[in-house]
Amino acid sequence: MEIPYTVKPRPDTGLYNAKLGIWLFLASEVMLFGGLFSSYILLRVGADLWPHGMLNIPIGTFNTFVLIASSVTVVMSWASLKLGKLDAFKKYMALTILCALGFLSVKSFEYHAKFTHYDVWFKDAATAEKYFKAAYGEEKGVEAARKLFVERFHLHNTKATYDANQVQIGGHIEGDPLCATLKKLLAAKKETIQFTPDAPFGTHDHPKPIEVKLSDVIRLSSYVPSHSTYFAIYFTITALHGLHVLGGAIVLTYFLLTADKWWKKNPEQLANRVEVGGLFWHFVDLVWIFLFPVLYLL
Amino acid sequence: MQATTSTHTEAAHSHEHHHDPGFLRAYVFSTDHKVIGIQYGFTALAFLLFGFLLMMCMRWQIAKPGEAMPVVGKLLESLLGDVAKGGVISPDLYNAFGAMHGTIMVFLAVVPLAFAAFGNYVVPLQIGAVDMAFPRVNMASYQCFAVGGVIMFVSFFIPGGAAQGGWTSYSPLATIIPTNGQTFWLIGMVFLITSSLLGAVNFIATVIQLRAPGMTWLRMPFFVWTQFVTAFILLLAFPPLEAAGILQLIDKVLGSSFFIPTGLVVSGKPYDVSGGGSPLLWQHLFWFLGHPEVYVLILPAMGVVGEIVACNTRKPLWGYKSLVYSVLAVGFISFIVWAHHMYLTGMGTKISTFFQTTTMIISIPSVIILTCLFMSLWGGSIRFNTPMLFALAFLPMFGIGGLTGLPLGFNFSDLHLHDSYYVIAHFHYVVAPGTIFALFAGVYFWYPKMTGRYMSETLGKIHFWGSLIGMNLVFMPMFFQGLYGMSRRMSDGGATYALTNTANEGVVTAFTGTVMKLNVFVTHAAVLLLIAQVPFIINVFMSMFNGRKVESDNPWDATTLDWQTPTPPPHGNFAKEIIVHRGPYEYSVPGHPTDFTPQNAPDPKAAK
Amino acid sequence: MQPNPTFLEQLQQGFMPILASEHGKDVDYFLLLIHYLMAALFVGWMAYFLYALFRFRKSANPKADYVGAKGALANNAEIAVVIVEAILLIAFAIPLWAKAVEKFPAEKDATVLRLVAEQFSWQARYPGKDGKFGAQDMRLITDKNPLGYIEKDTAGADDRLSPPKDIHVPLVPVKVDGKDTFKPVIVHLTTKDVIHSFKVTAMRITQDCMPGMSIAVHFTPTRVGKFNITCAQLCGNGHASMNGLFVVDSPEEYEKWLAGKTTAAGGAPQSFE
Amino acid sequence: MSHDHSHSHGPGEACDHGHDDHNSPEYIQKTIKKYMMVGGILFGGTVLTVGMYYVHIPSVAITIAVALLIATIKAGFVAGVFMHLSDERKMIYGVLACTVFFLIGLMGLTIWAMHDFPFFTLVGGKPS
Ligand code: HEA
Ligand code: HEA
Ligand code: CUA
Ligand SMILES: [Cu+2]
Repeated sequence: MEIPYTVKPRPDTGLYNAKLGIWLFLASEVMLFGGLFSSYILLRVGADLWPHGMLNIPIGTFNTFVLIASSVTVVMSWASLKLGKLDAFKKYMALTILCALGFLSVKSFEYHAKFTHYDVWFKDAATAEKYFKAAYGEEKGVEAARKLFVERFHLHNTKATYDANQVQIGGHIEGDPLCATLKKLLAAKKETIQFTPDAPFGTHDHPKPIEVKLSDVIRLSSYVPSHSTYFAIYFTITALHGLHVLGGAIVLTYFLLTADKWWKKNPEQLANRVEVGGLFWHFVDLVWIFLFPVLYLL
Repeated sequence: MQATTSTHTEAAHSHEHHHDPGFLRAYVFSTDHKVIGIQYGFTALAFLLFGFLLMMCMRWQIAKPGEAMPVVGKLLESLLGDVAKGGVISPDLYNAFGAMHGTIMVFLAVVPLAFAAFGNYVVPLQIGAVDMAFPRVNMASYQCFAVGGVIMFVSFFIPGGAAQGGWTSYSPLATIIPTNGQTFWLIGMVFLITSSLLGAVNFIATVIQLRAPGMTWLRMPFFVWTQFVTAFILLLAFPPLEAAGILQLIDKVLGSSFFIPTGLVVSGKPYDVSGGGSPLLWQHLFWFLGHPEVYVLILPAMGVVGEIVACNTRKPLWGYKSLVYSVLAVGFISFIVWAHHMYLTGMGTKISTFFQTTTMIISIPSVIILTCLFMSLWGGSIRFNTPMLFALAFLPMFGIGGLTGLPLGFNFSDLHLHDSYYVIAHFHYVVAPGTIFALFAGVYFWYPKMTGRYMSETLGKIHFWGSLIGMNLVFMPMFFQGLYGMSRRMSDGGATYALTNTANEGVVTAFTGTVMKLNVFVTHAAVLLLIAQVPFIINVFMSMFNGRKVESDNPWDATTLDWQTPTPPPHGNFAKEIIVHRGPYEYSVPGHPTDFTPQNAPDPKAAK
Repeated sequence: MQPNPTFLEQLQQGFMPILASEHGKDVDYFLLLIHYLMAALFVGWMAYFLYALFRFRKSANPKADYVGAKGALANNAEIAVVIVEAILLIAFAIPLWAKAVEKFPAEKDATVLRLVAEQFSWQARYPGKDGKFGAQDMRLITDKNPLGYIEKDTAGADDRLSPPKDIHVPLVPVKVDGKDTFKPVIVHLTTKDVIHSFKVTAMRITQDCMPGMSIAVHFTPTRVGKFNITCAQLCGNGHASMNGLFVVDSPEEYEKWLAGKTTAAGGAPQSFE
Repeated sequence: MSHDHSHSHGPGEACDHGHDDHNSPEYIQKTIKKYMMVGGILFGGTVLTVGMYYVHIPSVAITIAVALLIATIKAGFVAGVFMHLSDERKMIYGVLACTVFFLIGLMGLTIWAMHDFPFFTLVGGKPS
């Protein structure tokens, strides 16, 4: 005996099995991302300092557009099937998959940029001051560093205050190493590093590289999860989302490749599969719609 | 009955048309819900025994702190190395066994047995479906479970051993312990959770979509209802734990600080992480699953008991509708009581009042369920076979466990009882003589359907009385120990606090001889309990070959659809199309020739 | 001090450890009430259960009754449970909690100490005459400065440090609203590393020590004596041995004990012996 | 959860929606227009949110509220139109209603619990 309602809907529920299945699965996904969003809120509310503007907004916006476009194309590919246009389906589906790949490659460039960008914390306020002056100039140096710090954490908006003990300087290490840490650098018998500080607030010109003695440093971290809870939650949620994009793309590719076969065998079932895959795809888009403002803008 | 035997031969006949799928397809990579159910069942039983054996090692150490374990100690030393030096279970090993006992019992034994095994085998049969809605997802679910189980099992043998942070894995402890056990635990959990989620999707879809014609919601057997609600709990409560597990994994592997606050000093050195996290966040996410999870452990058990009680009292379940609504209510409320595990983390008064209130509210549907089951006995014609004995014993045992949840549910009394053996006794009464008895009952009950043979009644009764006495001797004394202030998770069984410890001279609350003697007593009782399982193991395996053959497809004269199939049910389950005409428990219907009217028996009035 | 009571004697005192705090009386009373309720339900249902099993066994009742029990008994039992639970909650649990746990005494009227848990020990800091604790910074922790006190802070100059695992408080009789009682104790709990839990069974008090937080508890000791501090939260392989002594002294003995303790933050902790 | 179906129909009986209309080419043609429109709205919403960031509204609270509002509206369109939720079967509404209930429980109660926490935290090891 065959399992019923795999293609045709069951009359009293009006659903075919897979459609109910995917919605149940999405319900659990809602709880998964809900748990992560709750964590985000609690970490953020509990934090004294929560950074701001750490991500590249134009790139993020671009990726948002890419995902939205892919949502439109995937629903169009389903509609094409319903209209009996297999070729249009293929075209739209291919576009969707292209969008997915585009999204992922942009995301990996973003990730790479973070892994090679560093913050350095100095052992005390006096030492920090010395390096600020070296980086941004004798007179304006401290002020410029302070400004960067205040802007990053929106200090004018929080109860927390500028704490010279906590100040850090951001920038690149010579040779752009990936995910270096103080421990790794010391293990490589380094005593100093060439460090290119970030441009002062509101400009785009990097100052000249300065030489930083590692013995003056108490902490050095690239923008990886261990850098701060902000980056930790950013990477966790976006990576999980990225995995969903990847998984979705694989499934949609499979639908595209086997479309001819299914079209001959059972066009309605093909349409159902695409609908179900599309539901998942829209959900991934929907998550991003929240992620983008929450992580990039707020 | 003649009718059913004839379907039997019919099925045997139609069976010949099936081509032989080969051993691997038939038993290892099967997509048949019955095979998957049996796979789950055996794996889960093996883990159940394994979890018990871990506990026996721990019980030895509790009774004889610092002494080498006879025989087994040597074995542990050769397998695990220094943590069991000289056959003594070190505190590290004790903690690892404790964490794994909890994890294995909950996630690898009871959930797979109660939900996945019985659910898989019985639910499609009871609703008249040919299989699960998504057979391949079903297979994937078992495979994820197996992988998770292997990861958990392997973690015992890695350097440093298995996870040591308790089954609750509270951060920062779980993160700070330098060994890799916790990493394995977390990865294993991600697999187990994924497995449960796949299973849950499948169960819900099956119940909604594949009910046979005429099987309306309120004609579903109580067991199906409990499984349905359990699946919903799993579907919606597990993902936040999965999220938490991922976060803790990242804390552990990539050095982030989701659950680690600023400014920790470990072993005299500042703990080198960014900080800024919150250990309470873990607890919230854990218990958001953790509490609904305990209902995942109990609801299917209640379902099994309901089926067996109805069948062996030969009368309808009393208050079927109240049972169904209570189960639904438990399902909903179980999501908003979780912080009663966190009363003493310093939470505010408003929030603890809220959670106390919801905790009291959730006990009400439990009371209703138990009451209905008790009242079902009235007016019955009770047959005391082995499944029924276990099902009956479930009732007072769950009652004791549930009732002792009440003092824990008020924060004022939890002030004294929190994290003591009182808690241990409370929940073991629910899960061990409660759930496990129900599961035993289920095994004895459905065994004839699965194999075509009965299990031995004699061995069954020895197993029952040994287990009933053993369980009570094990867990009852723990209430007293808990009241006296004995804390849980103590690798020396509280010897540090005993009067015999010279450092405690003159300490008025040091443990007296009685408290310490109870430790030894409990351990002896646990040995008795272990011995009482031997007849069961023999019974399970021997009866497959020389158990008494069933004389019909419906050996217990039951009404539900699972008994209206050939024995054992073939691929596709039913010999002919099933149409349901009535509710699930039409026993002793006045005027009916037999004392049971199967759900699919044609309506006598319509026949006229 | 306490002879070794038999199981029976312990049963008679409710198998509870010696009671030594004011609110503990309420805890014990409340526990007793709940257990009465539980016992009543248990005995009632068991009697019914055994009777039903006996009366309706197959040999005595070969033909089952389709309808079975008629409602009233069960419904009444359910309603009774609900009412009793509601009473326990509203009339006892919530107000008792509010009275015993929420309302803190003023710090000036209490013995105040800051208790720091770590793997696997307890150590307390007393604020001294000025009643003020010196400022603290976890980053300064060394062997010599186990609690990370900032030496420059003058408020900490007269603070005193207990030896590890040996915490004392005085039993000072006072009058509150004309009633004879004792001076309450306020304990500020913190931990250096993982979660621990401060449990003194004689005081009927348990409180987790959460990393990154300082949580206060208060209680009023009512008798002198040496009591055990138990760590009630799994905290690593030394969890079982993370005990400590909570000693309630007469005021004179307390002063004597305190006088011998180091003051400066830099003072090495005295060893236990 | 689903008791609204307590007297469910057997298969073969009429279902609660005129299902066939939804599959007719005319209907699909109409929906395609809708999809394009929603695509446009989503683009517009994104532009609006990003624009707001560059304008820099002084109040953080308002920024967050508006950004989340726009995101919710966008999500509503995706779910309602792309995922056909505006026109779905009761069963799925039931599942989603449960999910929303539990999600609110999870988020609401944890956040409330954290806020009802009477004790201060140690920042950088110092009581703040
Ligand atoms: C299946 C498992 C299960 C079940 C069903 C329950 C049910 C309940 N539990 Fe339990 N609980 C656990 C498993 C379970 N629990 C576990 C595993 C822990 C420890 C976790 C850990 O820390 O490791 C725990 C811990 C735990 C705590 C935390 C204690 C602490 O750490 O300090 C609390 C506090 O509120 C609690 C309360 C309750 C309540 C009020 C119920 C209620 O739902 C009970 C309702 C039932 C009744 C009220 C019975 C009604 C019966 C009758 C009226 C008839 C009586 C008849 C006879 C006796 C013949 N439980
Ligand atoms: C479902 C859950 C479950 C079950 C069933 C059990 C069962 C048992 N548990 Fe467990 N226990 C926990 C869950 C469970 N436990 C948890 C969550 C903890 C807390 C862990 C922590 O602190 O983190 C705990 C802790 C715990 C402790 C406290 C340890 C401590 O705090 O230091 C103790 C002490 O005695 C204990 C004892 C027992 C005993 C004697 C049994 C017995 O009842 C076991 C009985 C077992 C059987 C009767 C098995 C029979 C099966 C077979 C014979 C299989 C046959 C096989 C085939 C046919 C193939 N348990
Ligand atoms: Cu400290 Cu347990
Ligand atoms: Cu609970």
